[in-house]
This record gives sequence, C-alpha cells and structure tokens, in this order.
Amino acid sequence: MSEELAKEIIDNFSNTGVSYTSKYRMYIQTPKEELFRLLEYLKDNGFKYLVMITCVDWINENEFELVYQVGNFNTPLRIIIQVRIPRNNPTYESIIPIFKNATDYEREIHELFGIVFDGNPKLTPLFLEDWQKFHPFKKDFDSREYVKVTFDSIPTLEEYK
Amino acid sequence: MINVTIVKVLEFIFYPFIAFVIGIILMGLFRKIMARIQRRYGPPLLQPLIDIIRFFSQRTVSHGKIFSFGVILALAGSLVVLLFIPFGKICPLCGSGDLLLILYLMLFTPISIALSGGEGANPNISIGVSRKLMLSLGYEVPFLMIILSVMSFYKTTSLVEIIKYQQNYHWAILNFPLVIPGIAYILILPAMMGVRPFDVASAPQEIASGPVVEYGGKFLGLNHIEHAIHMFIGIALFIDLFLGGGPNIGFFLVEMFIVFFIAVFINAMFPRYRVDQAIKYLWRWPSLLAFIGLVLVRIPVKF
Amino acid sequence: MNTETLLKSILIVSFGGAFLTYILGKISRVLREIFAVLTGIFVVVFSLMLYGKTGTFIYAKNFLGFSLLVSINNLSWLFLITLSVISFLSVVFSLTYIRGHERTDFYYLMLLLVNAGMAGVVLSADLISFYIFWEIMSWSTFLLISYNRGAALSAGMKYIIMSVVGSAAMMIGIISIYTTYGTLIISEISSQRLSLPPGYILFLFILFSIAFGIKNAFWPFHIWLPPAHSEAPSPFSAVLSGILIKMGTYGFLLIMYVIFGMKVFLELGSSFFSFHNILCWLGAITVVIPTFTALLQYDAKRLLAWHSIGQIGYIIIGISFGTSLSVAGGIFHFINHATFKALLFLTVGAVEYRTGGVRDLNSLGGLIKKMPITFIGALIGALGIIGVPLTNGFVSKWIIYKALILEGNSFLAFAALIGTWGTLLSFYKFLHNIFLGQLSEKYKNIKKAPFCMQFPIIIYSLIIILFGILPGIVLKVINTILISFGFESLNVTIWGIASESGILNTINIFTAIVIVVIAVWIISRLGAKTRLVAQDDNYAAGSYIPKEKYNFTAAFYKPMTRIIGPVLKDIINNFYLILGRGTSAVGNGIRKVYTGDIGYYVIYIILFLAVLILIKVGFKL
Amino acid sequence: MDRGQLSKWFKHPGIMAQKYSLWAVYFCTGCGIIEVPPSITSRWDAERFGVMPAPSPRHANLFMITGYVATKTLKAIIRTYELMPEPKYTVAFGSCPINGGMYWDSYNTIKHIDKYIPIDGWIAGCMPRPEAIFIGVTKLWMMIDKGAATGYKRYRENYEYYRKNQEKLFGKLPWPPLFPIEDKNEKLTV
Repeated sequence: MSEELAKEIIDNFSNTGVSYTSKYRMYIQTPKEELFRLLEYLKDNGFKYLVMITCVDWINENEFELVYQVGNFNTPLRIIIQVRIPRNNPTYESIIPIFKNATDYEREIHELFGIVFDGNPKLTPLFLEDWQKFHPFKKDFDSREYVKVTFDSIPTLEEYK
Repeated sequence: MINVTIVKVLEFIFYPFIAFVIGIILMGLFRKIMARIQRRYGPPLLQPLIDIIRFFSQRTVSHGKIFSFGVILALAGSLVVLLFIPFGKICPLCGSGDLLLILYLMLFTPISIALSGGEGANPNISIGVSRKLMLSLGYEVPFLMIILSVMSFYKTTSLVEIIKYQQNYHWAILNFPLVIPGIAYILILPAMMGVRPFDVASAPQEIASGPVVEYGGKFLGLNHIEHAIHMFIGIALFIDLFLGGGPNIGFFLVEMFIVFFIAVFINAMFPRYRVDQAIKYLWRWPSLLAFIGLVLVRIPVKF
Repeated sequence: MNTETLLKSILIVSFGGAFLTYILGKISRVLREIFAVLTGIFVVVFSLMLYGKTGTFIYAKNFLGFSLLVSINNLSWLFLITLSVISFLSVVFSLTYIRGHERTDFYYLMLLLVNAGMAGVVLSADLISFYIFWEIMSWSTFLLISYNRGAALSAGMKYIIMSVVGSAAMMIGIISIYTTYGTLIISEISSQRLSLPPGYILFLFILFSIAFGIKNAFWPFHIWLPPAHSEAPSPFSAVLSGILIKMGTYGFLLIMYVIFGMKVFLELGSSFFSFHNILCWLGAITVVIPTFTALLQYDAKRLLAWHSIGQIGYIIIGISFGTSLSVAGGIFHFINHATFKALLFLTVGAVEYRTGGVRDLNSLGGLIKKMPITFIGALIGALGIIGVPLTNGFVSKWIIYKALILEGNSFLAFAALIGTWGTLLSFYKFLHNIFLGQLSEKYKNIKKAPFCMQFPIIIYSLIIILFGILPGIVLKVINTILISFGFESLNVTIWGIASESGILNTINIFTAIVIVVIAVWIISRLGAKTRLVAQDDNYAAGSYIPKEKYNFTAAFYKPMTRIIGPVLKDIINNFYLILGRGTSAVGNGIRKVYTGDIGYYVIYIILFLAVLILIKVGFKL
Repeated sequence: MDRGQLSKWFKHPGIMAQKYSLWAVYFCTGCGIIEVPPSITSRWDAERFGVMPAPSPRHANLFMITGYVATKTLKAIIRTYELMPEPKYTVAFGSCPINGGMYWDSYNTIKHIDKYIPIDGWIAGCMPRPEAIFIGVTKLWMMIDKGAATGYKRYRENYEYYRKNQEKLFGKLPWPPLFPIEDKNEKLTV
C-alpha cells in the first residue's frame, strides 16, 4: 500500500523525494512551499491524525529541519515529512488550519528553538519561566555560561552580609 | 440548698475537663486502632494532646475578626451543648433546657465554623462547608424522626426524664417500638461523628481538609479540642437516648467505648462517599427505619 | 388623651400624613422626608400610649346606613405596635434608598397609605371598615409592587388578580354574615352564640380562609409572593413580608377565635378531617416545600421571599393547632418573623444600594470587609430565622414544637423541624455568597451603608437579641390575648415558659454561653499572637491565588439540588397557568358572541323573541 | 527520644511539642518524594515519632525539599514556605538542592536552594532511604533541643536578602513581601 502512495506523491509534488518506505514507516523530504498541499493531500486519503511536530538544528548547514509526523487510524503506516527552513530569524506559517492540535507543538518549538509560527494565536511560554532572552535547545546555546550568569551571580548569605 | 449549688458549680467547671480528657483518649485510640488495623505501630495514646500543645506554640495568621471569633464560638458552642447532656449523674444545666434545646444548640458549632471559614476566603473552605451542611441535612432527616419517636413515645421533651424512664423499666432500645429507631440511629452515627465513609466534608486529599484549611496554630488547636468534645457529645447523646444513660460513670464509659469501637471499625473499612452518595444512603435505609419507628410510636400497636 | 381621641388621631395622622407628604413633596425634598418621618413617629408614639387600653368607639355615624366603629384590645394592640415600628423603620430606610429614583413623592404616598390601611384593618371593629381598609391596603401594595416598572408590572398584576379574588370571597362572607347575624359589629357577632348548621359555618370558614390565605400566601395561594417580593423596592418588601402578610394572620385569628369562638372552630368537621387539622397540614406543607425551593434560588430577594412563605407555615401550624401553647407560639413567631425578615430585606436593600442594584448571589462576595454593620445585621437576622438559641426565632419555634410533641403529633413536628435545616442551608448560602469569600475588584471601593440604613438594621438586631434572651416581655402580652380567646394561661416568666415537662430558661442559657465564651477566649490567649493578613495571602496549592476567580459561589449546593431539584417542580404554578389559559380561552369564546357591531345584537334579540313565542305557542298546541 | 520524661514537658512544653509533633507539608517538590510514602506506611511507620503528612501548609511545621528543585517549583516552594506558621523547619534531601548535584549545569534547576529559602537540615543520599529520613528527623530533634534549628528566624531577619534573590531570579513576584522590607519588626495584631 505504501509503494503506490509513494509513487503518487513523487509524481504530483515537485522535487519531493521518498527516502524510505516500509510497511510501518515512510520518510518524505519536501520543500517549504509544498508542505501545506502535501498535508492536505495526505489528510484526504486517511492520514487524519497529526502525531507530533519536532525540530532538528543542523548548525553546520545553518538550517532548521521541521519534522511533521501524521498517522492513519486504520493502517499501521506512519508518514514522517521533513522540511528544511533557514536558521537565522526562522519563520514558518502554522498548520493549525489543517490540524487544530498543532498549536502546542508549535508553541514548544517556538519556545525552545525560537521559530516564529505566524498564524499561531498562542505563542506564550509553555515550560520555561517566560524568559524571552534565550532558546535552550539551539546548538549554539552554552548552558554553563548561562548558569554562571544567572545562578552563580546570586550571592550567598555570607557574601551578602 | 447551698450544697446543691456548690455541686452544680463544681460540675459546671470540671465536666468540660472530663469530657476533654475522654475526647483526647478517644482521638488517641482512634489513631492507634487505625494504625494497628493498617499493620503499623501507630502514635502514642496522647499524640493528639502533643499536637494541641504544638499548635498553641505556633504563631499563625488570622483573616479578620469573624475568622478568629468564629473558632472561639465553635468551641464555646460545643462546650455549651456539653453542659446540657447528662453524663451518668453529672448534668450541670439540665434544669433549664431539654432535648429540643440541645438539638438547636448543636447548630452553633457548624454555623460558627462556616462563618469563620467563609471569612478565610478560600474555595476549599466553601466547598468543605457546603458539603458539611448538605451532609448535616442528610443525616438530620432520619435523626429528627428518631428523636421525635423517642420524645412522643415518652411524651416529654426533657432528656433527664427520658433517662429516668429508661432506668426504671429498661433501655429504650429494648422495648419494641424504639428498637427500629435505635437501629436507624446506629446506621447514621458514623455520619454524625464525621467518620470515614462520611468524612467528605473534611477530606484531606480532595479539599485539603475542608473548613480547617486556613486554621494555623492556636485556631487549629481550638479546632482539635472542639473535635474531641464533639466526639464525646455524639456518643454520649446516643447512650443517653437509647442505652439508658448508664447508672454510674463507669458503666457509661464502657458503653461509650463499645459504641466508639464500632465507629472506628466502620471508619477503617469504608472508602469515602461522595456527598450525593452519602445523602442518597442516609435518605434511603435509615430514614425508612426511622419513619417506620415514628409510625409505630404514633399508632400504639400492641403485640 | 383618652383612648377615643388616640384611636381616631392614629387614623387621621396616618392618612393625613400620607397626603400631606405627597403635596409637600411637590414643593421640596427635605419637607417630604421630614413629614414622612413625622407621620411614622406619631403613629408609633400613639400606639405606645394605647398599651393595655380597650374600648370601641364610633367614628362615622351612618356610612351607607352602617355605623363604623374602631376598637382596641390586646390582640389588635400587638399587631398595631409591630406594624407601626416596622413601617417607621422602613420609612427611615427609604429616605436614602429612594433619593435617586424618580416619582419619589408617589412612592412615599403609597408607602404611608399602606401603613395607614394596615392600621385601619387592625383597629376596625366592624366588618365594613375592615373591608374598606383591606382594599386600601391591597391597592396601595399593588401600586408599590409595580413601582419600578419592567418585570414588576407582571408581578403586580399577578398579585392584584389574586387579592381581588380574595376580597371578593371576603365580601361574600361579610354579606352572608350580615344576613344571618343581622349586624356587622364584631363584638356583637361574637356575643350571639347562634347554633348554625356546620355546613354553613364551613362555607363561611372556607370563604374567609381563601381571602386571608391569599394575603397570607400559604401553600396553595403562594405563587404571587416570590415575584412580588423580589420586584418591589427593598424597604417596601420589608414591610410587605414583615407585616403585610401578617394581616392574613390577623384575619385568621379574628375568624377563628374572636368571631366564631374557639369551640366552634375546633369542633368543625370530623375527628381527623377537622378544619383545623387540614389547616395544620397545609401549614406543614407550607413549611417544607417553599423552604427547600428557596435552596434553588440564586437571587437574594427571591430566596428571602420563598422563606417568608416557609415561615408563614410555622405561624399557620401554631395558630390552627388549637392548644394554648401552640397559639402562643404562633403569635410569638409572627412578631419574630416580622423583625428578622424585615431586617434581612433591609440588609439586601443596603447591599443593593451600595453595589448598584446587584442582587445575584453568584456575583457578589467579600462584602464583610466593606459593610461590617450590614453583615452583623444579616447574620443576626439569619440566626433568628434559623432559630439559633439566644435569638427570638428559637423561643417561638421551641414553643410550637413543644406544643406539637406534647400532643404526640410527631409528623407535624417533623415537617416543622426539617424546615429549620432547610433554612440553615439556604441562609448560609445567602450570607456566604454576599458577605464572605474574596472581595472582587468591582467592589473594592464601596463605602459602608449610610446612617439612615444602618439605624433600622441596628434597631432590628437589638430587638431580635432582646426578645431572644428575655422572651417574657412579649409572652406576657400574648398570655393576656390567650385568656381573651378562652385558653387557659401559661405560667410565663421573664425567662421563658416553665411548663411541667421540659423548661426553657433563656437567661441560664445566655449566662452559660457568655461564661463559656470568656473561658474559651482566655484559652485562646494562651496561644501566640496572630498576624492579620489580607485576603490574597491564602492556600492555593503553592500557586498565587488567581484574581477574581478564587470564589466558590455559583453551584453552591449542586449535589443537593440535583437530588431535590426535580421533586420541587412548582405544580401549583402550572395549575394556575392552566387556570389562566382556560379563563382566557373562555373569554375568547364569549368575544366571538359579542362581536360589537349592532347587526348581530339585533339578530340575537329577534331570535330570542322567536324562542319565547315558540315556547308560549308550543305549550298551547 | 525523651518523649516520656514529664519533667521536660513541664519545663518547656513548646520545644517538646515541636519535636514530637512534626507535621510535614504534603508537597512533592522533587524525585525524593518516592521515599516518603514507604516511610509513613506500615513498614517504617513515621507516625510513631509524631511525623505525619499535613493536608495544608498552615497545619505543618516541617517542610521536606525532596530532590532537585526546578525553577518553576521554586516559586511554589517559596509560596508554601511563606504560608507555614512561624516555628517551621526545612530539611533538604540529597545533593541536588545543596549545589545542583548532577544538574549543576542545567538551565532550569536551582543550584543552591538556601539562597532562596533557609534550610535547617540536609540528608545525604540520592535519595535517602526511610531509615536515613528517620535519622535526619532525630538530628532535627537534637537541633530543636539545642535551639540550632533557626531557619525561620534567619528568614525573618534577612528577609530583604532572600526577597532580592527571589526577585533577581523571577523578576516581579505577584505576592507582596511577607515581612515589611523597611523595618524588620512585623506588625502583630490579634
């Protein structure tokens, strides 16, 4: 079942490749512009369930990779779509119109990677203590430096006296 | 004449202490038996007393005048009710009040705890108080029927006379029409004492112990003293009404501990009811028994 | 000032004062308020001077051939003093309450007219003047209920329809009494002990109990009361539920024990289905059903209105149970209910005045910090209506229960007793949702109630506590009334009743409570000093408390109302709705016949003549 | 365990009662809370020493910081600590609250908990077993006896310091300061 689906996707979507298909998994690489259409296409033939959205920081290619995973309730096949977006001041349109439950995934990625999803109403802090200053999951974030700045700078009682 | 007043004054002063000591022992036993049932060693018998002393040594906060005064009034309410309940021969104020008065004096404590809790402005307290009031409405329906059947059976409203009748003939629970209200009373006793299946009003897990959430040091101490005396009153009233009030104090204490053990074992076994489950239970079996008792007392059926 | 001039001057002052304030009101606001208060004071002073006096005097020679008399005895004195005090305090309360509204002089005219009508009803010695003052009272009540337009109009309409039906029933009763007794003067009627057939007496009793029952608003005739009380302006609903309902009680007492006498009333009907037994059971239903429907309300005044009906049930049980103890309890409860119900309505009025008309129990909260005096008033009122010892409500309820239990009638006693816990639940919700809990931002800067509003609240609270601790003051007067009714007197002492089976000694209870409270206060001083803290320093499971959202008021007794809610559907209300729809259908039918254009009427006349001729001719054949 | 010596009870009941009725705030701050249930149930019953979980911080006088403290939990810990009535003691479990432990370089855990709230006793072990908790409790008894468990006094005297640290970490705190910052003596009214 997954082979014909892969063939159809490759035919009618420009420069999208299917790197791996099996009974349970299918990996698709697609450019930024094609993602919306691809998701709608998959949702039409049964992939109604957005499992999760994650993000990978390719620092040396100076790119972020957004990974969308959609599932189908009556087949074990999971489709994983990888999209590359530029790393400096990254923005991308939100997929809430297609999958409503994407808000919190995008909110988390915004908080931890700093990618701004326009169209997402609630980009408020989720886990962290509303610090707009830094995005901890980016590779160039040095947490030891951050700890020295925020925590070690606070004096102990003896130093304070 | 003078030595009667002296005896009355002495009773007036020492009766609350006796009730407090018995109440503390009951609470201590409560925790000890619960521990032993759960196969653990359990605190010393006088642990509630240690807790109270610790509460009085802590400095806490108050949310306003009604908050502080309500706690004092709650304990005062319980003590005043205590003075009207005969305990064996001791009964300081029985001359100027009867069972109806005790029934209404028992309103003092829930109202003052509710008012002082309300001022504490915490939804946990409001939920706890609304549950306590609903539960009290739940067990008042059978309780009133039981008391009315006893009163109209003996054609008097004064508790002292009821005890005198029982001591002359035999316990109220033994002669026929009053057996049924007696059983109904045993069914609702856990609800009146706030024991496990019915401790929904002060549930520590759900509403952080309900009305007492904001009570800190001395307020919690006063609340624990009030709980001890309330336990004493609950059982003493049942004994006075149905088990003949005990000719002397020793017999009274024995009856008290037996009734108390029943309550503890019920507490150890049952999970906690929801409020509407508790009300449905209280309005089904105990109310039916109490109603049958009321009808039988009203229409003298001779067997 | 002998009694005759006193009685006449009460009527003149109250009626004259009403019209005077109306006229002066046109000139200036201050004059209107001064005169309104003056009429109130004068009526109170005059009724105080009438203590212990009796006598009947004629004040109008031949009004349609009858002479109208006015009389005073212990019973009417008791009602007079209560109604004058309550109306005076309501006038004082409405000085500031009504200042902002328009048509204020119309409001004062109507309020003083109601008071005058009530005074007239209580003082009248013959049935004609009784009926006239009754009508004045009903109509001015209707105009006052529909004072602030909108929903009040339909409430007033519902009230006036039912009270017109009641007055019609009373008029038929008065005419039939006149035909049998030949006279309309109450004292003469009660002195002729005619032996009338029981059926006829029952007919008279039913007529009068419909008239007084509707005004008294007990169970089957209660539907006008909740909308009327919640729509009327607060000072007037204090008068309405404090004393105006009690005119029905005065009427009941009049026909039960004065006009027909005690023996006739108690023997009416067979042993179980006797008239007074049915009335007792109606009273019992009136105690239970409205008290628990009050639990479901979330508008403060509607809750209080349903409780007025509930408390009337106690009075009805007391009066119609027939033993001296129960009648004493019933009369004492009427005075107590007048005090704490008026107090509760005034406190709601004060809250309404300060928060800009908000009465919804779900959106208030925390007003104790801003309006402490109003809170203390509402607290004492609530304790009174629940019947907590040391308040007057307790003594009267205790007397009624004792009477019921001594007769062994435990089912009635159970219905009455369970009403108390219904009142306890709904009045804790009333106090909690308005005064306790978190104060919301909207009411951060409201001020205390003005002095004109606090003065009546303080006076009522003192009366409740005073009568609670020393009930003997009122019980002595009631004892004289009982003797005048023909009951045997109770040995009443200053601290309560010392009957053989179970004594009530309020002074001992008071001293015991005071000593114990002082002792516990000393114990509480043992602990360390406490630190006063604001309302937001509260336990919220570790997080800081969410502003505006940390109050539990909306579904206060949800589990309970889910159980008793479906049971308490107002069947009586549906019955009246069906009745209303039926009458309007009949009306439409008749309108089809009288279409209004002449042609039809001519045809009807011709047809009718034809039928007559036919009958005449027909027989000939 | 001098609970039985009545003479001590009469000499200074406050201290003895503080020792033998330690109610712990039932607030699971970190991974150590998994050790508390076994210590209060039938195997190691803590209630025989008077240690009991308290339903609300107002009832408690012992606060156990069990395990590493996340930044967001610190806000709740400060709030609960301030709600507790005055003679109160805090005990920290394991090394993470001392200096961050194995999360020493993580951006969202607190390194030195005693910069924000005063700690009286430390129990070593990642995470201490119930026996270690009881030894800690007995050590706390000795400190209370000697009057060395004065965390709450330290908090009251240098409240300015603690408040400044807390605000440096969290910015503006929503709740007002517990003790007035200007003058040290708090206003006590009944």
